[in-house]
Amino acid sequence: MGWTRPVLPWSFALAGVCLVVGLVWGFFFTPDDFRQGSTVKIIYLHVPSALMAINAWIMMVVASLIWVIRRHHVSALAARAAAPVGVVFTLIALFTGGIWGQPMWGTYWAWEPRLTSFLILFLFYLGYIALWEAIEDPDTAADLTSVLCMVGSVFAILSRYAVWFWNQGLHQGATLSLDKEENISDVFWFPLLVCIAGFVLLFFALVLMRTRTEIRARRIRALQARARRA
Amino acid sequence: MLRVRNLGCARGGVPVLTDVSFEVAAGQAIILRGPNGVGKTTLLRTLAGLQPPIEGEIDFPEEEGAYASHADGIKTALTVTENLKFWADVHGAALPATILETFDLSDLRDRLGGTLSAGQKRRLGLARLGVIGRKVLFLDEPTVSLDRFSVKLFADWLQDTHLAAGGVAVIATHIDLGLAAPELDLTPFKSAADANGGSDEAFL
Amino acid sequence: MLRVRNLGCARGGVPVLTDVSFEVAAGQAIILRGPNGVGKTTLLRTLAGLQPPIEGEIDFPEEEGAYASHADGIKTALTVTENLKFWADVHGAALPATILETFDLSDLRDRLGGTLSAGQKRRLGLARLGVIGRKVLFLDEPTVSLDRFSVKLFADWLQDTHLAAGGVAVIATHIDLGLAAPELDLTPFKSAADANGGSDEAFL
Amino acid sequence: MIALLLRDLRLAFRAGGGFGLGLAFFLIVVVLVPFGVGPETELLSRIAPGILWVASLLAALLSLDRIFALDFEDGSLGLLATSPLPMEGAALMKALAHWITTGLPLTLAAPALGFLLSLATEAYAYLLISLLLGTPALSMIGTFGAALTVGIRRGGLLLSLLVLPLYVPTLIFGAEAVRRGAEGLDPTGALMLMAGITAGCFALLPFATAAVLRINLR
Amino acid sequence: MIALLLRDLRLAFRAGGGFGLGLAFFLIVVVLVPFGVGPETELLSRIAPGILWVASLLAALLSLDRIFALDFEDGSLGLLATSPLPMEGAALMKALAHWITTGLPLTLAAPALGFLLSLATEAYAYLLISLLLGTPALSMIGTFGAALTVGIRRGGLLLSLLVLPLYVPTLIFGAEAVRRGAEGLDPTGALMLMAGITAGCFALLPFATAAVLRINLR
Amino acid sequence: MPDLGDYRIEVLSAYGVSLVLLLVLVWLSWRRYVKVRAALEEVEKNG
Ligand code: HEM
Ligand SMILES: Nc1ncnc2c1ncn2[C@@H]1O[C@H](COP(=O)(O)OP(=O)(O)OP(=O)(O)O)[C@@H](O)[C@H]1O
Ligand SMILES: Nc1ncnc2c1ncn2[C@@H]1O[C@H](COP(=O)(O)OP(=O)(O)OP(=O)(O)O)[C@@H](O)[C@H]1O
Ligand SMILES: [Mg+2]
Ligand SMILES: [Mg+2]
Repeated sequence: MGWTRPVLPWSFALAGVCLVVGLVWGFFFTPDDFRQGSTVKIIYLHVPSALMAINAWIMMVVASLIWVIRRHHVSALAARAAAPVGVVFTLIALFTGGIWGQPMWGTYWAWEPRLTSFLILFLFYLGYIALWEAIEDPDTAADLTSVLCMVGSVFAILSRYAVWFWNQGLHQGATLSLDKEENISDVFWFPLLVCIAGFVLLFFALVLMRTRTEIRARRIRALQARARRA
Repeated sequence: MLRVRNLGCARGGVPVLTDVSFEVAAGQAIILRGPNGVGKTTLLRTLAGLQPPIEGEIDFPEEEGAYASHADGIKTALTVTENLKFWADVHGAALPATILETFDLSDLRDRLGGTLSAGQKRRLGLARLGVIGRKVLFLDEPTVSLDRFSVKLFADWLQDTHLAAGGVAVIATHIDLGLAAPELDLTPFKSAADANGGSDEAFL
Repeated sequence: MLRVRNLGCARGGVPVLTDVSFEVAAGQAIILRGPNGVGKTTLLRTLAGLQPPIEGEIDFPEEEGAYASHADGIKTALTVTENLKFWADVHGAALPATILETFDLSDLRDRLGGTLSAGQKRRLGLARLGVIGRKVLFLDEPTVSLDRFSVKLFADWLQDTHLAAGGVAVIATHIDLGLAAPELDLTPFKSAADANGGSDEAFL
Repeated sequence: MIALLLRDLRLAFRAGGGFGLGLAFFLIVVVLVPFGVGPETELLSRIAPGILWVASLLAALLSLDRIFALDFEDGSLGLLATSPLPMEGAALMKALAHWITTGLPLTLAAPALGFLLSLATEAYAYLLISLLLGTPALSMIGTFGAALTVGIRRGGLLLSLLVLPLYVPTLIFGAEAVRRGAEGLDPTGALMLMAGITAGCFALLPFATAAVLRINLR
Repeated sequence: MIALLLRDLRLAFRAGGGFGLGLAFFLIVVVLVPFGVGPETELLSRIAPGILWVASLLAALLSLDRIFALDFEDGSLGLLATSPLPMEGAALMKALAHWITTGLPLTLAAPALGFLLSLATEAYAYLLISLLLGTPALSMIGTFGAALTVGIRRGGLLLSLLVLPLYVPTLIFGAEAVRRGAEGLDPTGALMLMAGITAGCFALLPFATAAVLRINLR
Repeated sequence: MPDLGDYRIEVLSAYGVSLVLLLVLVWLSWRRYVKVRAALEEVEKNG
């Protein structure tokens, strides 16, 4: 864990800066959207968190794969460390989205595909964490959660399409989609980018810190086990 | 028939035994001794392939090992015969005609597993070994709660049937089976407190 | 202290033992012998009041009996100390300072129950008896999977602590505890096939 | 007696003790229903009270088998029976522990889930009250059921069969109270009746439970 | 391999094996719902497809923990692992046994219960077909979940928490098919997709299950 | 402070809740980080 020590404070600082700049910029210095009014400001929290919620899970899948193939302990612990962060991001996305729904759709919650698929993602996070908590032996837990994570991803994707099939919804199109006509003007664009950067960095920093914690906790466990037999 | 070289095994991520080596020739048995908690069960589970060793090698003919412990897979809702029949089928073997006599289960033939006394259950568990026809047996305290007579019964079966047919047995027990077999005390192989290996090694 | 007169007991609706009578004076122990399935467990459970006798009477001081068998109520998710503490609390007793030493559990003090070896678990189960401070103990194969040393440990505790303090113990076992106590072989009391009593009686 | 309660709570909070799982299950069932019946808000809000109650009932149900089965398997129950602790007390403590680890969290989480089913605003208060009054009854009845099936290995399913019918009255009054609340009618009647049921359960069932346990330990 | 299937079936039919319990649970849940949401037939018939599917899903769920836990506790699973039987085969057989004892009866009983919820007449055929296609997937997925939690004593609740999210696609397509049937739309699309899921599950999950079992037996 | 129009509550609560959630997460992670680090030093000192 050598290299992470110096990186940790910097990434936190950078994340903080980006978030403050992006959010302040977005909140105070952007005009209201002509049709969404002031609620467009929610986008600066909503989109980044939503994106990172998904990316956190993807990162967990990758880490799980590394663990299963290379049996590299740190990656397993990193996956474990990332889960709670992913949960919080998912919650933020759900919450801001829900609140956004009030002015947009006149309801705090609508069973709209993307909302719903995030709800499902949330459930997957819950199950994943619960499984980690439930198993005594850390290596067994790592193996089992890895398998769950991979199988779960497949079903998460399936669910996403199922949900579309179930209810063709009223959600916004993708912001960052590279389609020709910019569907969101630069005024909103740049602060949004800064916020996204901020969330990415925050995620990175948090996972670093939590992984270090997990490693240390595991080391304590090992040392105590050894001490017990001495 | 069974050769173990510099075997090390761990339990709960902690190395328990290191550098265990022994050989058992066909028709031979070996008895594992050692105080409670020295690692007999762990060693047997490792030999049987239920858990991976942390070092060293184990070799015996493929598909010939069988592990038996307190939990001997008896279905309380199946009769004695049904229990045995099932294991015979799984191993693609036929039920030896004499097996019930050998383990003194004839009168209990149609009893449900759940209605057996501790020792009767144990006998049923041991009879399983006579059914599956595996050559290399790993037995963890096979005679728990057996009376003297049954212990003798079991020892005789092992001697005259299993070993006589060129089988091998590794037995962990605290009592005297009255079996002419070399003993291996595991105490000297106990891992040092700072021994490495085990899943925690990466963190030490 | 414990008096049993013409006791008969059944298991699964079938009479198992009839007309068992014996007495145990304070400070005495008695050892039940008999082949597997003769009814030791059944008798002990009946004495402990876990099942009703079909005839005869049992008397010993109220609230003084304690039954211990293979299933010794160890919570895998609690540490050794927590396990003992709980039983002490339930019986409104304090945890004797020396109990851990007595049963050689000091090093395992903070281990989770689930991570103990067979014998270590057993020792913990026996330590419970030292905690609850009951005078009349009914022990079903208390030394299963204990090594010689631990068996001695237990026998000594029984002799020097429990019995010395005027306790009583009825012990079913197949091995020799090295305990100076009278033995009672249950074989002669085995119920005849046509013995009546038992829940099916009304239909015979 | 308190020792037993504390131990059960500690066990519940330990890794693998399954605290909070009931909550998660509650959430999931509530989420599944719309997948079944379809996304129309108006329809969902109509069935919301019923679904919320049925779901919390099922969540309580699924955690029942832990009440006694573990203690039975490892022999603790038999030892408790021969201990000075009165069985009635033990039964009561078990029910209490179950309520604290299941019923209480459910009650507190229910309103949040009411959102998902777009429950009528007026109904939230009554949802909370009815659950607060009702879940203890669910725990106590469930404890009785668990005692009945304790001898049976993996009797979880049988347990639910025995218990669900016993849950019907509580369910009816609970859901009714919330529905009336949602429609702006006066739910006190239903609430009263439910409170009555709960009181009755706690007055009588501990004895029945103790008796059943003694029989099962034979 | 067939021996394992036969044994599991026999055990299920023996007393305490819990055959038909799933069915009864299904029945009870379906009966409870009207108590919760109120008796209006029009409302009930609208939610009928969803409720029937959710109920059968829960019924399947509740019998999952029996799949491996019993064998794990009495050591059979470890012995099977060291037997010539490939773990994958064992997993498949387990899933099959579970389906025969749970999914199949559910499927056959569902129409009768559709009656209770006054399901639209056109929907019965699709209810039957969708369940017939869907329940095997439920069993297979459930077997995987059961394997994950086999090491955990009384992991029933955790099991459901892990499995229910995996059930979502099956549920959606199943209920959707029935609903479309009820509304006279064309449900083949949903049915196709569901059949696909089922096929996929049986092709892949046995391997995952076997792997997980080996890990848990360590 | 920009005028948020009639959706003031929504927007503000969105920001409020999200930031609170983030801060709680960071705080918890940090606290556990410090705790565990201390515990490890403790163990290493003794062992
Ligand atoms: C409650 C849960 C919700 C979740 C999980 C969610 C999820 C997402 C995700 C993942 C994105 C990123 C899409 C992308 O940029 O690639 C997004 C964007 C967006 N969402 Fe949501 N959403 C939710 C609710 C809402 C609601 C209620 C509204 C109300 C209008 C909304 C409006 C938007 C908008 C405007 C964008 C940005 C895309 C654009 O500006 O065109 N979302 N949402
Ligand atoms: N549920 C039951 N139904 C019918 N018979 C039973 C039942 N349980 C036990 N038995 C029989 O009752 C007899 C006494 O059983 P018990 O367990 O008391 O024997 P035991 O002396 O303890 O034997 P062991 O030394 O093997 O423990 C045995 O023959 C047993 O087969
Ligand atoms: N899950 C675990 N975590 C940590 N240590 C464990 C775990 N399980 C067992 N141990 C320890 O590993 C050691 C070996 O256990 P094992 O069961 O192999 O001993 P054993 O020789 O079989 O003892 P016995 O004769 O009592 O059966 C014991 O000291 C035990 O405390
Ligand atoms: Mg052992
Ligand atoms: Mg016995």
